[in-house]
Amino acid sequence: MTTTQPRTDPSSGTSGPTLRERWAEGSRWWNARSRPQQWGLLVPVVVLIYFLPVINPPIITTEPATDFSIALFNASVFALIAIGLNVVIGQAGLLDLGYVGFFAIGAYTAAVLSSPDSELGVRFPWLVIVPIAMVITMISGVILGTPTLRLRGDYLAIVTLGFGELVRLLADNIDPLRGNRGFQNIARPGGTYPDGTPIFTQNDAQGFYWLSVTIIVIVLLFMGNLERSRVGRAWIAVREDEDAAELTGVPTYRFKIWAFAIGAAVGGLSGTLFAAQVGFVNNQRFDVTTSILYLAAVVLGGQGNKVGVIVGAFLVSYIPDRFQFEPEYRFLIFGLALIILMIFRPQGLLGMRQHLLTYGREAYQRLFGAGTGVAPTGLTASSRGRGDAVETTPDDHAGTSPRGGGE
Amino acid sequence: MVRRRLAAAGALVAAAALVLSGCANQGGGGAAQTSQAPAPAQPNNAALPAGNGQGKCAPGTSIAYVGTLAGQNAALGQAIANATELAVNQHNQANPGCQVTLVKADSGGTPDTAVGPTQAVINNPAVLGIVGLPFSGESKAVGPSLNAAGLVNITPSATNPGLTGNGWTNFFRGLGNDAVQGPAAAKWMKTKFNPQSICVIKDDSDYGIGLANAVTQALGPQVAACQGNVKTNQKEFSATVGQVQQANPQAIFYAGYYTEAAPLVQQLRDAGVQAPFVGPDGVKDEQFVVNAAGSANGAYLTCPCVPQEGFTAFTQAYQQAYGVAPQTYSAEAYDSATILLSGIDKGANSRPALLNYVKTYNGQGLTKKFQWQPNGELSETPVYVYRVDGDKIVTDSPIS
Amino acid sequence: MSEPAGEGLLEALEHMDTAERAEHEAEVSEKVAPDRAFEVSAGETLLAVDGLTVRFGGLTALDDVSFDVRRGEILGLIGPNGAGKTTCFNIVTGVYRPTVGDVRLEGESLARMKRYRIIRAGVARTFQNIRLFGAMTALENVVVGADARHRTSVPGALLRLPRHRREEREATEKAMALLEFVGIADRAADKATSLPYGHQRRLEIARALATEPKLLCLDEPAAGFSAVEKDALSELILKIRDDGYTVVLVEHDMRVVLGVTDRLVVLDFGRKIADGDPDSVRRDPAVVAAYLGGAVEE
Amino acid sequence: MFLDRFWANTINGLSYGSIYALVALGYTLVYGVLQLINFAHSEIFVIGVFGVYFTFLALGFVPGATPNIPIGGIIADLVLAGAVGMILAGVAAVLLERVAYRPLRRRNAPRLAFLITAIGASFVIQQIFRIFRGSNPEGTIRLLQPDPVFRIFGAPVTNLQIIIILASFAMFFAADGFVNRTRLGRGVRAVAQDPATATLMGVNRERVIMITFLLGGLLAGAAALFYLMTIPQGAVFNGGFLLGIKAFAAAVLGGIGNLRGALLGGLILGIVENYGQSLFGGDWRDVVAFVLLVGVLMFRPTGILGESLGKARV
Repeated sequence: MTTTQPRTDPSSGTSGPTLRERWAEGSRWWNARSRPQQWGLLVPVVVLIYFLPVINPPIITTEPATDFSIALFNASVFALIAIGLNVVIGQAGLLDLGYVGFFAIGAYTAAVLSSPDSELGVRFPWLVIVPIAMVITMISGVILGTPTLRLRGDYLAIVTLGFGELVRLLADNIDPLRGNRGFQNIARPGGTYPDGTPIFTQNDAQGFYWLSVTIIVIVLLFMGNLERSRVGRAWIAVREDEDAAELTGVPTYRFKIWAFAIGAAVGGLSGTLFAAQVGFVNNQRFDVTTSILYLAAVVLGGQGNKVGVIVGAFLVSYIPDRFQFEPEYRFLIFGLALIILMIFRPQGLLGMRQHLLTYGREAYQRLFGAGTGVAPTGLTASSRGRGDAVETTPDDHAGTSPRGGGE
Repeated sequence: MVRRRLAAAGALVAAAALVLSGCANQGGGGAAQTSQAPAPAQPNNAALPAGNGQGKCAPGTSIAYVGTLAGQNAALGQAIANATELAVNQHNQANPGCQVTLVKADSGGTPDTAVGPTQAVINNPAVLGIVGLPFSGESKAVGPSLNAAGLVNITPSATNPGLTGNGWTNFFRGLGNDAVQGPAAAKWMKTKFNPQSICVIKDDSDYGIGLANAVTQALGPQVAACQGNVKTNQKEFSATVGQVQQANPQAIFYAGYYTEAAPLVQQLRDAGVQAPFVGPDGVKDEQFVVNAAGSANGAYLTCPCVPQEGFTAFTQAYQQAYGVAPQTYSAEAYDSATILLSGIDKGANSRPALLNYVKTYNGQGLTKKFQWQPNGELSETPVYVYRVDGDKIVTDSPIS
Repeated sequence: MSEPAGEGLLEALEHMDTAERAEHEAEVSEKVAPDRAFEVSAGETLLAVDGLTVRFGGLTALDDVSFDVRRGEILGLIGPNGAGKTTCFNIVTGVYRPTVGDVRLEGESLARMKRYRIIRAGVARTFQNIRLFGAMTALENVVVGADARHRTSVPGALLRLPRHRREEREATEKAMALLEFVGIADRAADKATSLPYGHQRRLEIARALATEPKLLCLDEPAAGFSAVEKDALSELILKIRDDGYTVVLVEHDMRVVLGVTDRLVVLDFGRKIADGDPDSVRRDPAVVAAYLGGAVEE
Repeated sequence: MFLDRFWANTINGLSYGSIYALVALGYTLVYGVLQLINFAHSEIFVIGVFGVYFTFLALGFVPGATPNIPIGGIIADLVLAGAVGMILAGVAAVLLERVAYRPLRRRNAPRLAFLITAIGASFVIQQIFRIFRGSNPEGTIRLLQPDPVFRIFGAPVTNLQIIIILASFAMFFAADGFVNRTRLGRGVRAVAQDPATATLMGVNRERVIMITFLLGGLLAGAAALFYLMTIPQGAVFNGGFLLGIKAFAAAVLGGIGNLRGALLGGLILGIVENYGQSLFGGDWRDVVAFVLLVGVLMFRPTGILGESLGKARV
């Protein structure tokens, strides 16, 4: 049904389409579909994801060692974090090594606003906590971003690493945050099954899993809108070449702050989800290693690819849980998996992939006729992301000091 | 030129590697325990896992150890898991009619990693009772779901008083809590040193903070004016040493675990601070003496645990099975497992039955007499003081 | 944008007759330069460079240079290597701030303006070595240029408000027209990195035009071109000027410069040594000396 | 309280700072040459620590009380243990580069992939030590009892501190001399500034990278000896992580890629950390370190002495 592009050479007949060509062909077909059609085709996949804990498939399940719905819930929270971090790293290209700070702020907000241990003595319902937590993390994202976003590349990474550590250490030392003792029975969303048992409990994480998958679908829709707009284009432009973006009229500083704020909000949201399910928050989990694990999920999945980072997040959260039965070796296996995966798929499993035009499909089809799709960028790592050898030396006239231009 | 140097380096490394591999076995290991002070002999009527050998139970009946195996402070969890396993093995050898299986779940030692494995154990219907969870933090996190499942659990080591304040009906503590050990230690220090000032230094764990508060209240504000804070995994304590030198106290009470207590006492002694060093049960461990590089000599250790020198049978069986002497809380874990196993032998084949059995249990274990109040606290909690003499921990006197 | 009738525009173009083609061309140029102020008063000053001095540490790259650019003309900025052409070009386009002196566009000083505001004020530029957004398609690159004029921000895009949709539609159509205008419409869907060198140069020009500039600055656009491509480029530059844009051209290739520019400013060692129409400047002894070396009368 | 302990804190800070500095040198060298944040360097340090510890065991020392052997014997044992620690750490660093980073460089992987591999490698090394040596710190073996040799303004300066500070400065000058004055050192600087051109000029890039990692590992091994002398309870699988991050902060503080910067950054971090600790209390030590880092970077991103070797990847 697809009309080949007028100028691509006909695929070589002899060896038959290689895997890469078949993948590109499939992607071209997929991209020719309109966005509602794409979502329509995805429904069966989403339904399967919803029922995963119920089916409890034999090999995949982590059952004897860890409860499968809890493992799935942890993976889904990880996926939500990865989507948020993907905005900062995958789209805007800002290397953030302290992202766990926002997750911690979200979790602590939920704890302080609802746990009986908190000195505020209030117990907000969970649905009220989520927007408050997102606003607080957005503000902290802007507070962190405003001074630091003048820095670029590795310097930004180092300052954000410092920020993440500071949040953890402050959680340790500020008495009201109760350091290691932490906060107990944090508010959970209400709602009961028809037979009266509460949906959202600590031991049965199925309800929570469905809630977080629903949130992921909503966040993906919003991210899709942002991607196909001036905002998404500005981010990719900043990632590809910040100076050229500025000199093409993109207010880079403002959009970098927006990227931080949105990433922080999603981080805060996943913090509240985590706090609600476990029902207990203390300072033990918010360290640099966790930040870098989030980074691993984004890089493993393929930076700049919303669906890819979900797959990456699932792997990073699932592998240690899956090898729970082998407690001695699970982190060793995890470390080896990271090294091996990076050697064979440095640009990530699914590679970069984004569509930046709301009416891109119609435009291409108006030019080339119906049924045209655009081969995804997934197959080619962006020029900017290449290793140091091929990096095009920046035009020395437009100096790229760490200070950079912008407001 | 470089090639030659690298070759030479390679040879040296090979030689060094040879030397090292020869002896990289499990070096060290404390000297065997030899009893010195007049410790009570192993109580002759102590219940043992073997029971009367007539135990009957359905195949597949199991009890579980839920606690850290590979995560933080894994050594503490390992000591409890080993003692539980030893009890189960001894029980199975003695009771052909009732083979109990031990399920081990690695909680990772932190609240959020404990939820998954604990839930898996709850979902495993064969498990009737749990020995665990070792730490107060993770116990707080999973307490509600264990209580909802009605699965009885006896913790051999979590001493935070708050755990029994949540109205859980299935939670039992196999040893005295901080609210018992704290005042007892304070009273003993007052009589022993008649101090104007004692420095109470605590780490940032549930255990440390809970115990420090109990001791500070018992000592009174002016005696315990000097307060110090350290962090878990902290290794350099010059600030705390400086604070102690400034206060020049008659004694120093450290509320925390031995991993931090050892370097602290060593740096205190190096800086010339000679005030007696007192630590709780978290510090009473072979490794404390070894890691303090000789500075632990003369330190006092309070512990709601009965001296282990008495029950040589358990110590030898543990040493023989695991090559290491039993550590803190091993004996308490052994007793807890024995109680669960004896319940199963007496026909408790369901969770409510075993829960009820433990609730009404009244018997003598290795470490103490086990009888619980409704909220899960032991009715009788002996507290002993031990002393580091050279490189061994010896019994000093009972103080409860 | 009506759903295409199955057959693409490009195929349709092949078998259009001249009337339909002319009408289509008009439609394209309407989109490319919609609201240009066409009443070109004779030589009214668009951009004024006034007493410009730039020092990098000890080095004085530009020394008290002044010239102006008149609306609707193509000004050539030439000089031997190291004369300060590119530094001057970078000051005008906001890459550097002047140490002394000022640059005014329609009377408004650009010296202290933020880079993206300078673009919004109406100055657009291309780069000596191409700096396109590699991971984007050609069409997306041009739409980024068009975004310079847009107001939509995160809330608008998140909820796809009417203004966002309108701006998106306009930008996509304008970008398609611009790709056709510079002659690379057939590569609209390809990644910028996969385009041949010549096309990438034209794409940069299209992206610059997308910001609806008053002044288009071209930084050695003919570098690396063959003779045929140079002629085509000159033709394009003239077409841009005829569409109402003012162009500043920094270029080494004298054949292109002389074939296209209305006026020349010559720089040497950071000082302006000549300013006038191409023929008189060519014969100016100072310029000849600057280029060919030999005694330079101070 | 703060003032009368000022000099004690300063000296203590200097001895700690020099340990940070030696580890920071490893980070700075690798970043200078490859623009790579080598997170696994803290585990190379841990390999050095275990190397020193096993040499003590091999020399017959048993964990527990501090033996009293004539000073000559102790110095010889310390030097041998230090040498083994340095060599093991050096070889491990080269192996790490060969196994984890080289395949990525061959495939021109994006720089984030290097970060993930680095964290993967640090997981692997940590877990190997945890599986074989358990998760508890090794028994304490201390050869040298610290006792004051002289006093500055009343603050005792122990023999331990003197040895560590002097030996670290000696190590630093050796490394600085190597990079700035030898032919190989020129190769390192050339590859740092412009790898492509350096290779054209006949510099064997792979060998320079190997030497950079080797040098970083040797220095980390030396730091390991001094660390184990100061904190005998330091031999544990995750002992290196926080120290590694702080040493990296010191490297950035001094100016990433700048050897003298790493030394200065390390000393400053050590001293300021001690001041902060005595001012605000023991548990504020790490907070002070990171506030200092973020503060300096905000106002002077290229660090105190500015970038050298290669430019930071911006």
